[in-house]
Amino acid sequence: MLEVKALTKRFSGLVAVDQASLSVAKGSITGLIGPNGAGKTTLFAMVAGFLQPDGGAVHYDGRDITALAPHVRARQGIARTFQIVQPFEGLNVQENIAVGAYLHTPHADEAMRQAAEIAQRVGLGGDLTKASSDLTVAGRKRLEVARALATKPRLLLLDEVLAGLNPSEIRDVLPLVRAIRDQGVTILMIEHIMQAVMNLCDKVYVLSQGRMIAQGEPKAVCEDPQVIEAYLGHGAAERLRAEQAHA
Amino acid sequence: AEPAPVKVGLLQPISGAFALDGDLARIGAEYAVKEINDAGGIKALGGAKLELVLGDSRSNAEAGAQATEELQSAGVAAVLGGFASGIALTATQTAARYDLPFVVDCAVADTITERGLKNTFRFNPNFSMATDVALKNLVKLNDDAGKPVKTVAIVHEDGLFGSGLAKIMQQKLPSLGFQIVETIAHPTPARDMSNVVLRLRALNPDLIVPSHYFNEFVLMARTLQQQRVRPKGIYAVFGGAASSYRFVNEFPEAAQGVMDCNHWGDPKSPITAKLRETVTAAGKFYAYNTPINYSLMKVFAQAVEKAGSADRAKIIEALAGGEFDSGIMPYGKTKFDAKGQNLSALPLNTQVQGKDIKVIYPADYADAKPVFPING
Amino acid sequence: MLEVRDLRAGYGGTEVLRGVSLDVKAGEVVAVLGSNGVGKTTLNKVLSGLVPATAGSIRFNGAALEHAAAPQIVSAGLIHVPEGRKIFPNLSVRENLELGAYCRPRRGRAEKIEQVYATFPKLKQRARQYAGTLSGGEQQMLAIGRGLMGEPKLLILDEPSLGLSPLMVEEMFALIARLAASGLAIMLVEQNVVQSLELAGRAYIMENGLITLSGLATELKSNAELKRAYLGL
Amino acid sequence: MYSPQIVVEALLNGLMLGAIYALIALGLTLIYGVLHIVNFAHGALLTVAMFMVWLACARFGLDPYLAILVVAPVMFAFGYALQRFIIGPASHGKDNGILLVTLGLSIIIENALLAAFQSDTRTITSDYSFKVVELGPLLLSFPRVVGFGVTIATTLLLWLVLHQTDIGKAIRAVAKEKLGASLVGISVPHVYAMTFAIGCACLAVAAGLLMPSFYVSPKTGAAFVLVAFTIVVLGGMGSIPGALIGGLLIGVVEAASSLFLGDSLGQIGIFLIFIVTLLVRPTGLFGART
Amino acid sequence: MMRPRLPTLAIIVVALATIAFACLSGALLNLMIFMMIIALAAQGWNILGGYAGLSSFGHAAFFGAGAYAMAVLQTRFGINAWIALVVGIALGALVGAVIGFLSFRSGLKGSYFALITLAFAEVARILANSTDFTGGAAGILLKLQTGLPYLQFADRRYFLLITIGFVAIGLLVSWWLEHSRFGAYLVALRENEQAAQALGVDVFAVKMKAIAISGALTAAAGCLYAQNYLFIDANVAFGSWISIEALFAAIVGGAGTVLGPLIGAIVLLGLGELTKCVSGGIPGMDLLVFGVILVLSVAFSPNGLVMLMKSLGLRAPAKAKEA
Ligand SMILES: Nc1ncnc2c1ncn2[C@@H]1O[C@H](COP(=O)(O)OP(=O)(O)OP(=O)(O)O)[C@@H](O)[C@H]1O
Ligand SMILES: Nc1ncnc2c1ncn2[C@@H]1O[C@H](COP(=O)(O)OP(=O)(O)OP(=O)(O)O)[C@@H](O)[C@H]1O
Ligand SMILES: [Mg+2]
Ligand SMILES: [Mg+2]
Repeated sequence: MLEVKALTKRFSGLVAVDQASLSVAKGSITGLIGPNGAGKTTLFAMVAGFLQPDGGAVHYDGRDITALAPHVRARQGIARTFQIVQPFEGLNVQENIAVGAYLHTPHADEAMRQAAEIAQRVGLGGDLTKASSDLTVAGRKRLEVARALATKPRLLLLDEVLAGLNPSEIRDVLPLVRAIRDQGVTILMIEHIMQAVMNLCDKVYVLSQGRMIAQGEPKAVCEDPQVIEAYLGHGAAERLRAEQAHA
Repeated sequence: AEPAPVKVGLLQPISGAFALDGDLARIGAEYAVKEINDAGGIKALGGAKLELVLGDSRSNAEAGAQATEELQSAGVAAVLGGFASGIALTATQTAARYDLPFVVDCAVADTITERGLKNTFRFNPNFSMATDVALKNLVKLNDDAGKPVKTVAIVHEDGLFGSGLAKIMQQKLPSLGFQIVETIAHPTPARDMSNVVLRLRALNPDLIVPSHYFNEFVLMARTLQQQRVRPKGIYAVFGGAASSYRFVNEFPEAAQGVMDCNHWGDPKSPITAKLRETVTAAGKFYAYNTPINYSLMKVFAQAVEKAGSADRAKIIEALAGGEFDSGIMPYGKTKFDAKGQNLSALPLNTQVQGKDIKVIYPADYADAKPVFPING
Repeated sequence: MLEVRDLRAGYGGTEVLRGVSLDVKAGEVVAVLGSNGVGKTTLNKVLSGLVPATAGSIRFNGAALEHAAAPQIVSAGLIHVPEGRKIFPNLSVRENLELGAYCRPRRGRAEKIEQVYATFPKLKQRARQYAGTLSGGEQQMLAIGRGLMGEPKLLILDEPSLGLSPLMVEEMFALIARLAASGLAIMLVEQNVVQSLELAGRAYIMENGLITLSGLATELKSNAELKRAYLGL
Repeated sequence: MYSPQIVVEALLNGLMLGAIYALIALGLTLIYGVLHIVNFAHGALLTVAMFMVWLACARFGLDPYLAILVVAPVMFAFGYALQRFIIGPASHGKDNGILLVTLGLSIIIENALLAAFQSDTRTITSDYSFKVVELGPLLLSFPRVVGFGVTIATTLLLWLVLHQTDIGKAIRAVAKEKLGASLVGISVPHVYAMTFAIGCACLAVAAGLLMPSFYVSPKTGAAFVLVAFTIVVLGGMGSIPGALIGGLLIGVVEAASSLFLGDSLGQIGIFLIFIVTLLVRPTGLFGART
Repeated sequence: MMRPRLPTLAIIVVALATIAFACLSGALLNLMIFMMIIALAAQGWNILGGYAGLSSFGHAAFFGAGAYAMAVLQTRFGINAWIALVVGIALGALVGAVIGFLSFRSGLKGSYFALITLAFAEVARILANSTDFTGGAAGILLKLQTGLPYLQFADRRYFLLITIGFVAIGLLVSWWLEHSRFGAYLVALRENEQAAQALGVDVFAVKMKAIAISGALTAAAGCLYAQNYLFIDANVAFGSWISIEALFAAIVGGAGTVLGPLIGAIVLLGLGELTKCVSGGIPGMDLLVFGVILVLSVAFSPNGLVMLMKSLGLRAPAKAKEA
């Protein structure tokens, strides 16, 4: 469904993404992990059209979309969330989500109805009239997801939506992500919380210093010494191994 | 019983950019009202007193229109003043809706009287009349001195006033034997006159003809002095500063010899001296607004006498048909033409000489001989 | 050293803290745990003077701080390393550290910076770089380093591991352990419950603006209810 | 068309006038950079400073350049109080609030000056007013040359303050991260007020440099605001070097275009340069991209 | 957000018209015409500055375009006033589109956008002041001739009704914004442009529409101004006073609200007239008082008068309940 071909992005001297390629199969949940500053968010921005790459191409559904504007990509079904949440501060929760819903309906009533429905689904059902600035970090992350869902995407790009949740909350969110996938939305997600990555992802890519250093099944990737060296650290790798053994 | 007073509106910029002018005008008008009332008021109305109602045009057109409306509501018999052309244009129009007589003081745009508004009169000379006089006297001045001036540069502010004058100058000067080497426009307010002066230095004209407001004139004169540009003469038309005692006081060197063709009261009249005293006593510098508004009020009083009524239509009729004594303005008899322009209105030529501003033309009013050319 | 009693605070009309009481003793690491939005960050903000307390008391080394302004609190040695780091992106790393000692006399500042560099050698390498260009982990180190420059007696860390890669998280906890070992009192707010409880001596569990459970970390770790609610086990 | 001497002189003159513009813009850009406010009262505050210089000279017989030493601290204190006790509390930190409050303040200041001084124009005559510096065949106005030198020095000083002192670092810190600043014990309202105060002190310096060759009336400042805004944007909002370079650039552009287009149309030159720069480089010459 | 319903708007408009017809004459009538013109200009500003969050300091560009179109078409080409009005409004939209195209393509926003609009307006002012086509510095004087085809009336209440009609249109446009996708998109891009883009909002197109509508409304105000005062020049039509007046009225009343600009215009200009009474003969004293009241009003109603009224209105019943 999504093919990222040798994308490169430079920021005045710094090569943030260096010839990185990945592919996301339709109906899958694909993970993208890597150390802080590896270029994951930058890669997302290029896929969603917010940054123009210095080299390489993005193919979506077999078509080259590298030159398309972000709103055009959104209309074609690509939705993203922002790592640093970006709510419409002056709007309440329902209105925030409605802006996404307007993509498929020009009617205010319909958009608000859909918004309420989606809010329910992501667990913001009780906060419809709350100002988005009054939500906690986690609430805002949900709002990000809800807004993206309201555009009825076919490909959903999630950037660290689980950060700041405690283990039990994470456990509660995992089914939600799967449910979204099961309704036919393909997901590409950036995550540092390995518990989630191991549980959700069909395939994982590891980006380090802009380069793709590993890819494959989550379990295999976590065994990769290069990945352990650059990203997991031996402690976390141990812990993961132990957890996997438990499960 | 005491007869009902006659209310007369004075529309002047009491606040805003032109506030100083408005203040000077008010002093003149108030002085005249006091004089008239002290002398027994309007005889034809059984000694009715004049009552001055002040309207603040805040130096802009909408406020001018609004103030005119307010004067109308206050029940004035006529409005005098206006000061700037833009304000006078909208204010007279507003007054026209009520057939309220409006006599303009020193706004000079020809268009003010050319629209044929029945209610509108102008006491002072308009652009065309003033420039005609200015040019005639310039030729005389030059001829008398043995034709030292051949080349002229015009420096003007880019508003209605400066641009209008420059246009007429450009049309007429060449036919009078002067070569215009450059016409330089600048905005008001100007932050700097150096570039204008540099151009003047490069062109080195015999005569500079400026028309702009006080601040810009001061800037230019100072910069000319500093840059050592010494034309044979500076001949302003409606120059904001050349007829200002403040300028003469503060920059005697830069002001020396500057000539102006401007509204100016008769220097020989004893009332002129009194007005000057009053203005000075109020801590201000005397300028032409005071004698004009003084005289204008006098003209108005005569018109009411003539009309024998404070009725607007009758006053308009009286103004249109009559001949009036012009107070201390050098206009001979004031008489308005079919369009409402005072045909006998006339600017005077003045020159800064020593610490004073002297009238040099016309001979009837002159109290000094021109010093020309100034630099050798 | 820190005694909080019946503290209440909120934003606008909504009360977030509804009577919080807790203590931190000298040299101790205390963890404050709780779900999203229960008011942990709000508690920290009240302690550091960013949000006014509406009722209750805060005593720090004997001084009443519930109505004190931020500079006074910092001077007293109660230093808060906030959620989301809040370093100065347009200043160099070194300048960030210098400002950490804004409330302290200039004398001895250079030595203190050297001490921080010794703790975080990476910061020394980046001394002249703009802080905004640091990686997430480095920014977190800088935030803590800046806190240390203020000569803390008690350091409040709000979610220091948020958004960090597993390797970084590991390093971060190691570092906190070292700081604790040097005798510094630490109040640690974390979602990373497992590692926090390993590090802390005591812990408080916050729910809905109230402390609902507290005790020794080792005891809490095996508390069944806690396990279900926070560890997802 | 013009002799090289005239052109060179015009450009030098533009450069020197531009320096004074830069000084006015310096305060504006600093205030923008830290408080993120477009200070509409800047022009009115310049007028206040000019009146103070005028008072010091005309009433107390001070030399206009020495007057700076008196007026700058007064303006500093005035600016501090204005931000701390009026702009800050009244605007609630909202952009629109600040816009209205500073606009309102400019109305208040302008009219208070009008009430106090009438709309009269005031000038001072000092020994320097008509002095020139002769550089070979070039005649350079002495006050302008002084203005240029003092501007460069002031900019340098400001730069040093911002980068070497604690308060300077605090000002830069607050510009980008208020919360973090509070947490290291910086009082944000104090830093805001200090920034505003420094901006006002810069105006005092500009006023002292202008008065020997300019005039003041209650509306004088307005003539400089627009050009100062232009410079701030051109140089990049919040950038000190940007303000200096922008000011010099605008001065030169103004001189050149008024020499070749006339003073009136020449003003278009400024705005066109401004528009084109923004369209090509939307954050100005030295502005950081957000 | 305060969202008045259509009937409320209708009542307000009818009330204005009734006041106009029933009890005004002379100075008050004149003042009210000016209030309506400013309210209309402010409504134009509000579409862009209030809803879309693109504060402009240069709405004079649109106002002037309308005013000059009105004046030039009538005096130079003898075109009927009503046609000139339509052309003027269209020209306002076009000028908006041009300025918008250039600045939005470069991604200008915030203060940068505000100041570039100011620059455009200044360029227009300087050009209008020095071009003969626009009457140069002398400006343009329209002929005083009353009658429906001239859009001038002997009884000026009719002209006031027309201005009220335009204000009503402006209110309707704002009302529609609050109830439509387009309006939601405007607010979304005001709050966060990137996020809006991510949700499929064609930010550029939405902004272009907004500035065109905004330009058209403000240009209509310019047309009416020219027709009312029958004289314009560059400083009147393109001067920064109108940019500031429009922005002032909208923000004081409440930016991004339906009724804000109207209320702001009425309060500001009404206040201006009232403070004239307190000048006590000291020049500038009235404006000084005006400025002080302005600052105080911002201090005590930071979200605009509309919001202040709303919160007062809401608090009253709450208090009643407590009692
Ligand atoms: N607009 C920008 N200008 C300059 N440098 C940038 C910009 N955006 C990102 N970078 C740099 O590019 C690199 C990659 O950043 P990116 O945000 O993609 O990392 P990441 O993998 O998402 O990290 P994290 O896990 O911490 O979110 C970093 O070094 C960052 O500082
Ligand atoms: N600035 C604010 N204005 C209004 N309400 C706020 C504000 N900040 C936080 N809140 C509200 O206060 C409550 C507590 O928030 P707080 O940030 O203290 O929670 P937390 O426990 O730190 O959560 P997290 O784990 O997400 O950081 C939340 O309901 C939140 O919506
Ligand atoms: Mg990232
Ligand atoms: Mg928190």
